[in-house]
Amino acid sequence: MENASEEHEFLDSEIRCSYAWSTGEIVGGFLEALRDRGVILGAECGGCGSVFVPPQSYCEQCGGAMKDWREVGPRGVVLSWARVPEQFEGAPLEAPFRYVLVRLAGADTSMLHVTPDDERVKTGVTVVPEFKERRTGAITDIRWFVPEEQ
Amino acid sequence: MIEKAKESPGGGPVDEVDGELHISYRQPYGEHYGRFYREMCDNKRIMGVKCSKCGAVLLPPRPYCGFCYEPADQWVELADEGTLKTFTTVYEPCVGEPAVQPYICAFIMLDGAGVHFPHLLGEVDPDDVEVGMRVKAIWAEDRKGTLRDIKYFRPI
Amino acid sequence: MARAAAVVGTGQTRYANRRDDVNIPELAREAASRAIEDAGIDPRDIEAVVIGSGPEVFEGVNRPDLWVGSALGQAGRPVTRIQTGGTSGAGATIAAFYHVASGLHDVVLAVSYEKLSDGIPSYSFSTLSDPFWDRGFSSGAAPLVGLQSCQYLARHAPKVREDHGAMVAVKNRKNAMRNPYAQLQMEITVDDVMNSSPVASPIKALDCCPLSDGAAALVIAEERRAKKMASRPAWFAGLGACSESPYAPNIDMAYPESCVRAAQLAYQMAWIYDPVRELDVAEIFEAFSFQELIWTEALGLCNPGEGGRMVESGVTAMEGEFPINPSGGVLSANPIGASGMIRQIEAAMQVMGKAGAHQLPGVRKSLAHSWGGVVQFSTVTIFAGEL
Amino acid sequence: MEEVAVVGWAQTRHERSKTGQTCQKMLYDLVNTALQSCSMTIRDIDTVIDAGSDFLDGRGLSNALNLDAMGAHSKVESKVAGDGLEAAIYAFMKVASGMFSSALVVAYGKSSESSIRRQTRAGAEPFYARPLGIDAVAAGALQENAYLHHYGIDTSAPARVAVKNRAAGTANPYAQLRSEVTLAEVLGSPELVSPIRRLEACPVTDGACAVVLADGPMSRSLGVHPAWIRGIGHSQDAYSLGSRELHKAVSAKLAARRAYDMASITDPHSELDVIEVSEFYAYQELMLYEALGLCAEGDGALLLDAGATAHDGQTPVNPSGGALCANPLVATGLVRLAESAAQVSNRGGNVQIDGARRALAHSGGGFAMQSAACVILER
Repeated sequence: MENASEEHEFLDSEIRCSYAWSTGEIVGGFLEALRDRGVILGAECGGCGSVFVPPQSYCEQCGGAMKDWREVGPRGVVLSWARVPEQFEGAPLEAPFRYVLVRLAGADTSMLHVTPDDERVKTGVTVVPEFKERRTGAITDIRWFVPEEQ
Repeated sequence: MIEKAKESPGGGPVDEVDGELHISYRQPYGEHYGRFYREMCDNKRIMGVKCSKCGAVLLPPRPYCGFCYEPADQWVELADEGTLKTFTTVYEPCVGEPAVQPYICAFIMLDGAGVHFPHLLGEVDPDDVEVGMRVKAIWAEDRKGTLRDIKYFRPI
Repeated sequence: MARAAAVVGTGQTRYANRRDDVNIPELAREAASRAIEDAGIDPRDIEAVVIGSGPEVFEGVNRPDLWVGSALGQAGRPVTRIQTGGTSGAGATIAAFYHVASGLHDVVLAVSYEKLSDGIPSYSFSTLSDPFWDRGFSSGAAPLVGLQSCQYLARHAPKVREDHGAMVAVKNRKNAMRNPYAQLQMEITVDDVMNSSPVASPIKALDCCPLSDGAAALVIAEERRAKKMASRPAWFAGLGACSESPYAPNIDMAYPESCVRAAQLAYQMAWIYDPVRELDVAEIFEAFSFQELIWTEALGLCNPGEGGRMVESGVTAMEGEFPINPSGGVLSANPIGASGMIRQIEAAMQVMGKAGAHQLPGVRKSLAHSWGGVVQFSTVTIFAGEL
Repeated sequence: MEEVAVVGWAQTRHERSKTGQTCQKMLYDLVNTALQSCSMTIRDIDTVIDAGSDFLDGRGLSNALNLDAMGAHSKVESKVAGDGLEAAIYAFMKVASGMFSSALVVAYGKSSESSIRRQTRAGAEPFYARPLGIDAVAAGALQENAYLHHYGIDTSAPARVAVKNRAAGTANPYAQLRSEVTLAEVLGSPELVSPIRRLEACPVTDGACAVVLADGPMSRSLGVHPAWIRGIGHSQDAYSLGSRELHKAVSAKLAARRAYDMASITDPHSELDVIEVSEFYAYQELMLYEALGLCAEGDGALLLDAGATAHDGQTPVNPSGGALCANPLVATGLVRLAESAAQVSNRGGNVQIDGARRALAHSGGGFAMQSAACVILER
């Protein structure tokens, strides 16, 4: 076409929306205990007896409903880890840091969280949580887990 | 259901968690949208494509016929006027709303087209709009290659 | 030929503008548990799960089936998600039917939900349109259906009038008073509707469905199991689905081909020749009042242009010859991704004799309808009390 | 249950970015090619099942804008919001029910148009996972470490999967990555999230796949070798990484077991001639060997090192190069089905395994292989 511009190659668009996700009783109770008391709560399944940390109101394995709160931890054992070398938007910490799956004392499941990029953070090592001073009722009220000092 | 976790003073329940989702996209116009908008922008022309088999003239233009699945390979120029087929006067704010409320959204059958063209009506009181009326495009001076290169259609 | 299959249990949640007592998986679980309980089976009898929910942007979670599926007590089972906008719930039921009809599974759970209050529905709707084409024009459901309703009224004036829409709103809101799950239960007049604030002409505030949080579920079983599980299962007698153009301006919204075709397919399968005589009740997806008139015609329950007469004469009232939406319809609750399944559940409950205070006498065959997208998706399901 | 076969298919050439081409044009050309491959026209298709992802599409209702491009106008159509192989399973059910003679399955993903890591982060639930920024790579890395540690496997074993699959991909004309890599290159490539290295992860891909299914009478009438569907299996594991046995691909194991039962397969290693899996990260292929029953748990690396899964091995896995050579998200599993169908109908071209009669196609979904589907094809 004459005078056809060279533009119109790409269109920039986005999906951008804010959300307010209802937590429900169990998730809400867990986050509230983190915020207000600095403790980590698990919930015991009324079906199979497993203690879930962090808890949902339902058992992901047997389908049962939770019947009781259990205070767990604060110590836990690292079941797996992964090292994040580079920063990304929305990262919970400055990279490098590590993701960990931690089985807290008294729990039957493990909890996803983060640790500093510490060589000692490996499978089998014992870690403890450090809580933030100002807590808002979020999983990140636990700043991170750190290896327990011998 | 199990007992609620012990509440401490001052906290209140954590009954929701807030967050935002943001994903950006960069998508190609491709040949058809590219040419359609260049024609709008550069030549104030509305172009459709014609099906090689059933003869339907399609908007938005695409490389195939939406109805009979044959290639639609012939470009045709459509009039920038046509007949109003349906409209709605919108009073509620909408995301990406095209104008201050109330504004009038319309489907217009452009002369020469086989399907409706979506746009806005202007220079008319909502009470005076009637299905079947003839309307004409009012082109924007500053055109960028979007459907907004037409400001709106107004009654002839 | 396909194996026979029937709905043997149904479950619904309370519908509300915001269910702040449960999170998304819990909402789905609530409905699923009730359906399983209603079917009187053990959760482990379920062999597969189909989930239906609307656009991901509504709740902001990608692949929500992976999260929600985990709440249903079905670890290790197959889980499939159908997402076709407003027809998602009905589409999930239809997919669950084929799980059974194919012979691959005997007992299948279909669950649908929407938790619209977690997000911003008006924003989410705007993302349904093509960013290259009409995103930013007529964004939102009400303007879209405003265009549809105006097209319809213009085509059939003066036989169909604006107050015919109001009559639908009055009728369905009144019916909802007998439905314990309904979100909006109100006694209103035609004048109330006509005088309510304008939204997108000819649609006014009382012509609109509410926005809802809610979930629905049903259990489908093959013939032998179905007969054991329910004294009067709701047999799938007819199914139809049809999709058409991506673009609303390419669709005859006043008489959409997808709806006409879906109905034809369902009637063919169910050997129905004269639907309004052979069916006893219909549950129709009227997100806005005028749509009940449009769908009534497209479903062949009356001739084009006769929709107004149907409601005005009382034919479609609870006591009429052909009741439509005895549950109160979508005008009384609209958790979008679930609404199509809710229509199926209500239609099935009528056949099963389990509709409670809004049960109609002697229902032998019922119809459920849904639409989605920019009116390009339609489904029709017909249930029968006997095989 | 009616017999059902895969009779036609097509895939795009998979690329990092299909710049300048809309999804609509890509799908229109693709579907026409698939129909031509089995001498059908769109009018011969009774139902269309497509797979898509809203967030990948950038539209509130994915696929809706592509309905007529996919040939679904005025047809019985539905969308499965998962991998295309799950859509194929739904299509199978519709044909097996006897209510449809033919079905078209379409899946596509244009990952170049947005950020894939943001997409997968949006798959994290909002309470416990999303605030931590976890994405598919990080979840995979946690699984890889759990797996390697549990069985005491050397971290170079996954790298050897990458070497095998990248070498295979050089013969595949549709693959995005068609160059060999050495073990040293893989081990020396940068860490994405350790232990996953860049060359052990699938690439970002634009592409699509379409498959045509037909019932027995129609399949036999087309003049092509039908690839009969003999087994179907599908499974979803728990969502939370911490409540799963992360060192096992539990869902794949259950899916495969169901498919084997249906196909009466008792010894997959000797009864399957070729396998195509969706290994988004190299370690997953090792776990899948075990889950699919090719070897005992923990022996995946031994099987690999014995050459059993190489092109000339007893049960070649991913002769196409697999997801490590092209990962058109949403279509990845359906590509496995198309590749498997090509193998058993002796239309595999450069990647053909001689005498292949029975094949398995696998798809995975979610963080760390939470869900899986398997389809078994037979000549």
